[in-house]
Amino acid sequence: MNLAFDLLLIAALLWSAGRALTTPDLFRAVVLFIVFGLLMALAWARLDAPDIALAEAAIGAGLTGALLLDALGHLRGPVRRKSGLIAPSTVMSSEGAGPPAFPTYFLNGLAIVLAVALGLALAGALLLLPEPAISLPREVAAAMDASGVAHPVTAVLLNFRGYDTLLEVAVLWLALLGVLAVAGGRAPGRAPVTPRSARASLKVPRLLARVLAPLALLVAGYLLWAGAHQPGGAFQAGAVLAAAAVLLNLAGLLPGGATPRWVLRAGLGFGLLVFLAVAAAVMGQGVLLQYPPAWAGALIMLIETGLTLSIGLTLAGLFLALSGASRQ
Amino acid sequence: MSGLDWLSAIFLLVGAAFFLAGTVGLLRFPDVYTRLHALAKADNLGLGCIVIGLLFQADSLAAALKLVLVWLLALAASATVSFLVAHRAWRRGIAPWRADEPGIRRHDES
Amino acid sequence: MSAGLLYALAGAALFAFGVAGLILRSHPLRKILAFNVMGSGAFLVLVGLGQRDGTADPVPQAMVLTGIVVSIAATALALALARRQREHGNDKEERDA
Amino acid sequence: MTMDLSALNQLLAVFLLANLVLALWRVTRGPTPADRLLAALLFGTTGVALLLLLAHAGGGMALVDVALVFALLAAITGTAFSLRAWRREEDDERP
Repeated sequence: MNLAFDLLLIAALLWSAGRALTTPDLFRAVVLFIVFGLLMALAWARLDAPDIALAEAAIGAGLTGALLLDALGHLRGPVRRKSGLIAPSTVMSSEGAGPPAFPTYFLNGLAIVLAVALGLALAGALLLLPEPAISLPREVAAAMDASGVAHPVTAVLLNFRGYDTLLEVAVLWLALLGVLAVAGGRAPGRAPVTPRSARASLKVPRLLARVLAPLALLVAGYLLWAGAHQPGGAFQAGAVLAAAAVLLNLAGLLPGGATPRWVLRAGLGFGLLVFLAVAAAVMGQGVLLQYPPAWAGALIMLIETGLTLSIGLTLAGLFLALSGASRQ
Repeated sequence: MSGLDWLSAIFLLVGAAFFLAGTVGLLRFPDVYTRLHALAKADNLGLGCIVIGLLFQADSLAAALKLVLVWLLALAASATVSFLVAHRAWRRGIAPWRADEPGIRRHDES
Repeated sequence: MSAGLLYALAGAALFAFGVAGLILRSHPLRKILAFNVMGSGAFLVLVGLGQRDGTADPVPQAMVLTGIVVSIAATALALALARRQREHGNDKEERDA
Repeated sequence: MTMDLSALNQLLAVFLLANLVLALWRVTRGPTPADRLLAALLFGTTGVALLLLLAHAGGGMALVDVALVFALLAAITGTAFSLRAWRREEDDERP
């Protein structure tokens, strides 16, 4: 029965990804990709990886769809010319392809052949790989007592490989800086433009956002607390927080914009700064981010709280910066 | 299996039947409004039945309350999105399908 | 064959899909989708291969968890760049398509 | 929980996944963008039920949390679609 589930799910994954890349319609491609992301969350659930399933569900349901659908409005259809002439866009989206010339056919065929060869080589490598000499799960289980938490994935993220996570949060922060730099230079904190016809229908999502945003805060707090002993933690909690901000923005209750106020900027850096401060404070141990065992639990909780705030603000900022900019 | 287990199994099976009905509706109904109806009503009823079925299997009161919360959230989401999509479709001038008019998608109901 | 290995093989196929899509499709949004499919394939290989003997492995799971968050950030950055390119009236993509 | 119920949960999870995959046919079929999006909304109901069943079929109670996140955020994609993506400027000028 498990095998039937896995095969069906894998078939659906391959189909949705393949169609998302081949279908001529951009909107259909985006919807298929959203479906693909949500199917991935089910795959993680089946792969005994509830932590990843939580993150993928929060990002797939709360961020990817909103980000791509919002971008679609700006990226589809014919390019706007300086003259203001816009070709009629009766279709939702199209890439408008004419019949390609012969060399294109040849090169496309070559690319497909190479991709198939790559896939087969990867699959072969996976099947031929020898058994690993070191069992990582056993190593992790042996060191769990000294980690300060009871959930192995959190122990790996914030203790055994804490430096990876530190750098990763910095990368996330850099991505937001990039988005702000690219989307910036527009009116600060402008409320999203709401066309007249949409105003009446906004009442319902507004009510929903007012109910769900506090609940999302609660769920994020729960996931943060849960991370110490069961699946959950800063990344999942941050993603849920960001999704709440996305919903508030969609309902017109939270302005978008590419120039965050200083309080927000402080919040964006807070998690990284707390992480760095803890890293500097425990430098005396001789190894990067090696916590004193007695303090490990408390320090990890402190870092995770800061990270939840920063990851939530950063992910929300990625959407808000793009959402507030250039509605016209 | 005990009495409670049987009750749980019955609710789960009824829930699955509603999901099947919702899927059939989504595939067979003639326009976007009726398909929304199938999705929002049958599937949420199915989810409700599955939640009730699983309540009999819950280990604790907290676990049971969480299941009920999941159902309520799904209901709120479905209601909102169904309204928004139907409202938008209506605004864009998509006419509801009628049985007495030879609609362009009439062949779909056979 | 364990479920882990099965999903790892699916990941290899997804990675190949993504590479093909990245090369063959010209629209920037499509390239972003293809890049994400590649990423998901790599994540499935990492986690699936790590638990081909059937036991959950927290190390690749933690890596992939951070990887997912980074990939959504990269996606947002790519979307911002694509929009900027489009707003500045670069109609090269039309000729390419 | 007895063995029989766990097996039933698992069986129904496969059944719901089959339902989900069948409904995905709507994504390719359309015809309107709303029809395509409906299939994505299925994850708010069928996907949630599927995860709850998997959790009670030996998948671990953490999957209930995944279902909770799915249900909590299920409205976002549909809202973004109807308020942001599915609009043309000329439609919005009508009273």
